[in-house]
Amino acid sequence: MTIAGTTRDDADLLARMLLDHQVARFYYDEAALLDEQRFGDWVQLFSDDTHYFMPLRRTVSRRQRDREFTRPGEMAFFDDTKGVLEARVAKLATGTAWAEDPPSRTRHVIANVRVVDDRGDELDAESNFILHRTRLKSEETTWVGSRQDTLRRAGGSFLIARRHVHLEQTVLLSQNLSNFF
Amino acid sequence: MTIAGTTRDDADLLARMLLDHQVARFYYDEAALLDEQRFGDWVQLFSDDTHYFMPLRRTVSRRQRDREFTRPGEMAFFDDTKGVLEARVAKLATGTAWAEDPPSRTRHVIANVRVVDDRGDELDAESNFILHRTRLKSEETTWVGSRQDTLRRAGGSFLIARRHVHLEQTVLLSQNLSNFF
Amino acid sequence: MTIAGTTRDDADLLARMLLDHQVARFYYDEAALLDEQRFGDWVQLFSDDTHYFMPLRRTVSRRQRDREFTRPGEMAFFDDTKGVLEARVAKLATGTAWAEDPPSRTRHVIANVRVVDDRGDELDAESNFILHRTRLKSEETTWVGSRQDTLRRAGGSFLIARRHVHLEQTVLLSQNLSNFF
Amino acid sequence: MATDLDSTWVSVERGEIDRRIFSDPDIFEQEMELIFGRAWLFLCHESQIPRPGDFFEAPMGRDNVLVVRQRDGGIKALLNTCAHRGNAVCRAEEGNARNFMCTYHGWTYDIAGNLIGVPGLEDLYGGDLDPSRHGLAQVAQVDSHEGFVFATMDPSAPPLPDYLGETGTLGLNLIAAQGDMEVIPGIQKFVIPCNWKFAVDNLFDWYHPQVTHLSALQTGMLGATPPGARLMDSGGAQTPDGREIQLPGGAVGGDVIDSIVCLDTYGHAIAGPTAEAFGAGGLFDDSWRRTERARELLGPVGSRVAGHPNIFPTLWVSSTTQASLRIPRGPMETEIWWFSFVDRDLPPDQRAMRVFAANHVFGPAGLLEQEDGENWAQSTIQTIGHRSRQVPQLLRMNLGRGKVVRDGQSPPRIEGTTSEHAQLWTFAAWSAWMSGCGWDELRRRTVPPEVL
Amino acid sequence: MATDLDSTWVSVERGEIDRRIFSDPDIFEQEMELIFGRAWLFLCHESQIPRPGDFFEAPMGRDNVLVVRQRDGGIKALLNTCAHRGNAVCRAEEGNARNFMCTYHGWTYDIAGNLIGVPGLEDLYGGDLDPSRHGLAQVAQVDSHEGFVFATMDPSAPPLPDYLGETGTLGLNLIAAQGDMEVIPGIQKFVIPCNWKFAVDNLFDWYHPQVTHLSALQTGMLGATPPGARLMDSGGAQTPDGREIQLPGGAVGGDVIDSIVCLDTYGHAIAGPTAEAFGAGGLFDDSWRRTERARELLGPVGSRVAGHPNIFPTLWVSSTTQASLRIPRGPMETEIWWFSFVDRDLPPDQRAMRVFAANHVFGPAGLLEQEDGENWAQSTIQTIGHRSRQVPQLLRMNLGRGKVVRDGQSPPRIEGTTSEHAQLWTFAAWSAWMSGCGWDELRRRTVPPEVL
Amino acid sequence: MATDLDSTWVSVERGEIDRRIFSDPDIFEQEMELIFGRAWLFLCHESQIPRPGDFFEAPMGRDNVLVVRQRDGGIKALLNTCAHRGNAVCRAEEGNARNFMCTYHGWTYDIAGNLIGVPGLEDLYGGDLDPSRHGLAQVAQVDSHEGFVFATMDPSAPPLPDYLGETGTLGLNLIAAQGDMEVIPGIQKFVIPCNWKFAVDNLFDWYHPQVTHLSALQTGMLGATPPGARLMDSGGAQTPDGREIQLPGGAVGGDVIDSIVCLDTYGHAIAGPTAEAFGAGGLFDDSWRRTERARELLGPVGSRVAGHPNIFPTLWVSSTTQASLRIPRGPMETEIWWFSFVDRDLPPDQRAMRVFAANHVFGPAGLLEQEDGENWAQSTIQTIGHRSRQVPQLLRMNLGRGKVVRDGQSPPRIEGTTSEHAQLWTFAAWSAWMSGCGWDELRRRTVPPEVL
Ligand code: FES
Ligand code: FES
Ligand code: FES
Ligand SMILES: [Fe+3]
Ligand SMILES: [Fe+3]
Ligand SMILES: [Fe+3]
Repeated sequence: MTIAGTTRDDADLLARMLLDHQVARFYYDEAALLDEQRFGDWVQLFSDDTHYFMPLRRTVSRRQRDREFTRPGEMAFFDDTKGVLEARVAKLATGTAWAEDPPSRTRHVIANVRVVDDRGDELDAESNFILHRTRLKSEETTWVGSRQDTLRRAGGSFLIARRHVHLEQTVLLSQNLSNFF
Repeated sequence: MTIAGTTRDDADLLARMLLDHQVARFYYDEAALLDEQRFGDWVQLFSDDTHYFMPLRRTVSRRQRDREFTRPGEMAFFDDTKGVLEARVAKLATGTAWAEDPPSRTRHVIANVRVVDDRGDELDAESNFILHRTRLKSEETTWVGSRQDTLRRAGGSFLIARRHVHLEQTVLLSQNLSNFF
Repeated sequence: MTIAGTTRDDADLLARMLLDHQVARFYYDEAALLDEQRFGDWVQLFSDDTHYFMPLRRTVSRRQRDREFTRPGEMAFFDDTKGVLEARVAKLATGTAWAEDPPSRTRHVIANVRVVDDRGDELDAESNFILHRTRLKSEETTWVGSRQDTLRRAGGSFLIARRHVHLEQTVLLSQNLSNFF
Repeated sequence: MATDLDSTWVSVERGEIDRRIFSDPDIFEQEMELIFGRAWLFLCHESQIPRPGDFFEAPMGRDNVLVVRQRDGGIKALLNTCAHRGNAVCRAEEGNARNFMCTYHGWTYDIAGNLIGVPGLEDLYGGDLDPSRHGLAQVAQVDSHEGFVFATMDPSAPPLPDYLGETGTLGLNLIAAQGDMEVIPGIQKFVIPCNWKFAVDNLFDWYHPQVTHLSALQTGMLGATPPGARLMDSGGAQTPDGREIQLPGGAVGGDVIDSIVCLDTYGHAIAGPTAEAFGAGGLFDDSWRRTERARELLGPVGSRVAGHPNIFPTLWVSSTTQASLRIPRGPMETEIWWFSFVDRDLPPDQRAMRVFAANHVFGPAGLLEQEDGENWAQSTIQTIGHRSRQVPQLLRMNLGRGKVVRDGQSPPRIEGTTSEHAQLWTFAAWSAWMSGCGWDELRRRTVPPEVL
Repeated sequence: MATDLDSTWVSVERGEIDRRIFSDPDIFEQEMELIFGRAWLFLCHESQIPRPGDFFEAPMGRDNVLVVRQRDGGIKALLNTCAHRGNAVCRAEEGNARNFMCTYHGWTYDIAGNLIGVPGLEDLYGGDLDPSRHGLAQVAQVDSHEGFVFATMDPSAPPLPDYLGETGTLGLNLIAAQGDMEVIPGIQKFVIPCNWKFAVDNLFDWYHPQVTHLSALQTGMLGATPPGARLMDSGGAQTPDGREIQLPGGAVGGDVIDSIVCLDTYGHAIAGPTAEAFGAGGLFDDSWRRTERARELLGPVGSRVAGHPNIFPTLWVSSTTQASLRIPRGPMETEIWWFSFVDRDLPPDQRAMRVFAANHVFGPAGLLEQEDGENWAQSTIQTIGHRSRQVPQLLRMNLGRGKVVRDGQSPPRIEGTTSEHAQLWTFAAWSAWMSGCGWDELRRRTVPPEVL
Repeated sequence: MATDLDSTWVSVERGEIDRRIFSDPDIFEQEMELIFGRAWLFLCHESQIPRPGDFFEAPMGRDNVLVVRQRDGGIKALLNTCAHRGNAVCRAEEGNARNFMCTYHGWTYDIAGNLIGVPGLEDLYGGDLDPSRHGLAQVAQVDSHEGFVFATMDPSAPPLPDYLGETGTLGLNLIAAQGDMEVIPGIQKFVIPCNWKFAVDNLFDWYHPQVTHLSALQTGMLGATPPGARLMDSGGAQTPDGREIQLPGGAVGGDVIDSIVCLDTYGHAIAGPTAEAFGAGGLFDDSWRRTERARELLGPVGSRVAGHPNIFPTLWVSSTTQASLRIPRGPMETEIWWFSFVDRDLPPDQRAMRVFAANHVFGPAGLLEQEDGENWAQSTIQTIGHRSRQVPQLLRMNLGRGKVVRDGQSPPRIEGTTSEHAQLWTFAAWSAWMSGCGWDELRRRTVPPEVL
């Protein structure tokens, strides 16, 4: 079939657009869960074999850029299995996680969502984010970075089978990372 | 009909995507009106019975989160009818609104646009925003937050029948709110 | 043809959405080239007759807003031909561009993408951006602004035939503009 | 007398203020100690904390104080800092607490500030730590007037009624007299990059609205002009585009108005139009002035006062049923808090009107206040220039023509038209405070003169 | 003796600290000179820079130092500032350099800091600039112990072994003894808005985890509780919602534990549970304690120490094979760096376990450390209030009950249960440093008393 | 003579500068008073404000000054602060004003700064405010040379021509002589986190481009190399990856060039290549040097000068028809402003070429200047280290070999090759200014020596 006045290219474009949009919408819904502090629902978006990884970043010379990020097996800010993510969520639910009481206020701005590879059962998607956090009277933190995800198709939606988060900062200008990316 | 190689699900997805996109584009066009200082055109995007509301936000313990936002009938930053919005616009047009002369420069970044409920004649949409304002030589303010809107279908486009704006800050780190969200 | 339960309007909307999306995706891919420091590939997105222009901005009274931006032929931050852009890219590739070694880390957040005019062979698109740059240990810069582009259709994609970048700041709160917008 | 009122910084005789006081960091440090370390400061209104355990955090200089309703209905002001290592024991702005547990080591204080819990009191401290000696530090004195809660860090400060004196009392009563007042939920808080004294000075300033707030007045949302008023001369003033300025008229729009200024000990003052001059209608209703209660509380003159009181140093009591704190955060940074009041007994529609007025006149998005901050910020910045700060600030309006009336019907007052007497008085008192003199001398030095 | 240990700021007798020292800018400036300009400071571990030209930038006060591996295997510490106009000669945090070329005029220094290149040396300087006199400034003294590299800006400082003394040496050996240790690639760096001394004080603080880290303990991810331990009395502590606090138990969860505190010259100290009390399992393995090497390096008592050493002023050596620097950036800003160690010879699965533990216990996203910064930040902020800062900080736990044992089997030590002796000792030594006295007197004044 | 030129901070004899002067806040405060409160400072060019009422806001230290074209064609410099309460009377950077109305109370000033409007002058001030005494404060002296407008806050400062002297005059004439010069619309403004003196020092620095701007030179966009020039010795300099540095050659690329340095009273100086050495072509045209007007204005030597003048303290007049202000904003923050000039009579294509050059050489996105800020910022930061700041800055190139020629054909000058004489002279004069001595002694102390 063709859409009136459209070509096969348009149909391909449409298919790609549908996928980009579906992933973007998935991310927007995910962000809403986080900003509404529905962490229990959020963690269920991850596959049981997921890997949630935020490497350390170093300021290195152009010649040695291969050393910019740490790798799995080295130090990281996050290097979590599903179990660790669930523990983090459980911790927040204890009612004794003082650093998050009063709760910090977060706003996830998700942008530049791109599906970069579609392998059928799984696809790779990249996105940029601005995570804005305010705490107490007037503490403000902004984290900027990108995410490289592997999403696994599941029941009309996705499971996050892999998430690599890259922050732009090297020295972290905030006292903790008690939020999710 | 089906798009080649697509299913009924795809058609539903396509319909939802069309709606999300239509709303997003509406917001981008709205943002352009504001950043181009076309306030007279902007205010016409609101229905005559609209309610433009920005509650105060308080830092409260997790136990008392129900007290985080003030409610209509309590204090707020904005609690406006169409008439008040029009008065604000008129005020800016007097040529004697000194705080906006020289005009502040604004940039509305609208993100995470999601239609969350479609009731046919009206729909509810949520979005995140970053409103960046610069004034005079080098005064810079960034407001981050979210909007919960009710949009009413009208003539192929929408009227904003309700807008609730949530800022992330509790203590407002800026000397005034002479801009629109 | 019509999509089940859709109208001619929907078909037009769909076509417009396809175009908006195609342009947005083009911008996201462009941003990725920049943030991955693939400047050689990036500069090839511009037409040979392109004009890359970032005027100066001045704080002026509302009465004299026509004097806010400088015009071509006056001073500017960028007023480049394809040749100059290539020279900038070549400069970064020399290995002796000290200001970019260690390389700065950039993240282009592209938002509010809107096709505002379609002339067939060329179209005009507007977008907002947040360009976040970190350098060395903890130097952080955020540039916010908008881009008015003319895109030329070419081989299923686009060439940037004209890009006007408007920054929000008047006094530039950063020591250099060694990055691209 | 000038010898008493004049100082390095303030010349009452010439009506001049040295601009350095608006940005000098050392002066700010002294203010923290000599003014905010000694004066009675407004904390909140009792209606904000009705039930036992209800608390509200308020600033006193750079100290953070928890105002807490006690089980016996009393109110205590506790420093929000743990006796062990100093951690804050409460991080919420307001709420209800069963107790205050420090998140560092778990020391627990009851709502009266008593230390009631110390993990390992026996096992680790071996019982030789005496909890009764390590409760939360209490503010030296706390008292309230008509529900307005004040406190001072200085044990030797005079009692609140003496401190408030006639003028301070009248100022608070101008709200109290309006009915059974309560605070509408929600305190607006925002920051202006200006010195706190510009924000205080401005509350007496009935000379600025006609110009500063011209655009707001032009929207017509701020009520009608009383008939028969006379517009002041424009004195040649022109807008930037060169046209003679058109003052809209009205009590805040350029009319020549009958005004009452009260001056009093410790630097309290009131300034602004008479009720008749101010008029009513629009967003503002003044029927309450004619109630029994009002006449009683305010007296014959007081019930005619429609101007703005300042309880020295930083509490603006606006006759439009709002009160604003001007909180110094730094030499060039001030935090503004707005408390809005309403009579509990008002019918819903009138209550709604009050809330509407409170939300749309002042505050950062208020039609009026949007313009104010810019003037104060620019006035502050221009005091750091080596040359600019040598230009004295002028407070000369009606200087020397203010005869201070003492007829027992009101606090010492000056009747006349708009003046800058109240501002000048505030700065004169400010320099007395900054001299660091004792309370008796301070009181003596802040007795208003015969003529100002 | 009190005469020696007490000071304006610290009363050892009363166990009180004056809060001003946690935010006063002048005191911070003095610390930069009197402490960070003289003390031996940890820079990095040799395993981070194995090959010639490998470098790592480390802070010494406000100076930036390049630690560089030399061709002869030695290590040099060079100031990262060009001898010509002062530009930094290296902008990377770490890497490998063939030389350091200044990007301003091209002066080039070899990895030993010698000036080997000056464009126009003949043609412009006409040969009368002597390169040998203008190399990169070298830090006065550099030395290392078991791979831990230290340096001091003071040429007259005692040699590193003397400076470390018994306690410092034992502290470092607690990591060294675990095997052939190397740093796992990646130094976590983050900033906390607190005074550096709160971050140091806390490392000795075995009284806070049970409450501060309650939520982390409740996740059960931090290992099991050793059997037979006794939970301390809650002393009436209640959570903010009014329920008696439930301490989870375990060495860090509220058990009354056997503890060893070492105190030593120059302010070094160790505090925490015995190995038996701390237990093992879960994330923590202590089989290494029973190795030949450990017994040798640590001695009979040392091998029982599971507490936390601090090498004065700012190196926390955590017995969980991590080390943390508390870097002062300003009176109210501290940068935290985490170095994580692992035995090169561990099998992959055990190595992976170590990395997992290092990534999930401490650091900004660590299950434990998330909560810490907030307490320190709030404790710091509350010291700027004019009234709040008059409340002394209390370090009274077991004060006066700590008998200092000197039996030659370990550094001077106090055995008992959890106390605040090590913190108090750190502040006592801090005031000796701040007196500006010479090294001999400093040593004399920091000899531990008989009883603390 | 050294006694005159040497100071605590600067040793002319050793060619050493104490680094503290680049970040010490107290020194910065003194600079605001002793230098920026007294010196003639560049404000703008007359062509920017051709019509009556045209204004341009310029900084003088921390004062904001409105430069306004008068109806009689004259120019006034008015402080942008209202005589009433100090509010800024103009918030735009530039434009055309019919008058300046203060937005606070409406006081209105004409473009000459006279107070022409006071709302309620009669009705509120009762006529006893004398407007003629409350105009906008005027800068003490304003004057211009060839369209360059300067002003000083010091009434006792010598007239502009005397202040400029031979060297300042020549400096300005190097642009004036190029034709009927006007400013191209648009002043580039940006901020660099460095001390202003690094930005000034750098303008004389013909030693840095070959390295700092190597990448820009390698793009070949900056014009050709004059034939027959000799490349300086690399002196062993190597790039970070260990290869001998390849200087590209050319006047800014490492050639050994004939250079002229002018030194003069009050600290003005010029330094750089001769016109022959600098060459022409590419972006730079120097045909104007051979015009009648140029020879007349510049004289036989002046017309050979292709180097960079600095009008003390902060006006860099670049021979490439641009001028740059280095505006101190704080000890470690400097704002850079670029003014770009073009000959009104140039044909469109040549004018376009000038604009192109102005847009692509300097400025934050300029091919050259991108690299500069980083060096200055890093050089500034390294002066706060307790140890680093003890390393003196070196200005030794050709020190002691500069014979000062006084042959009446030019200002006192040194001919030779690239040197650091001009920088050293600037710092020597800087310490004379900072001594706070009077104008006569200042002049005497800044007479160039026989040899430098
Ligand atoms: S600081 Fe509050 S319990 Fe220790
Ligand atoms: S500053 Fe390093 S070479 Fe000149
Ligand atoms: S401050 Fe300018 S008119 Fe009052
Ligand atoms: Fe006002
Ligand atoms: Fe902890
Ligand atoms: Fe340069």
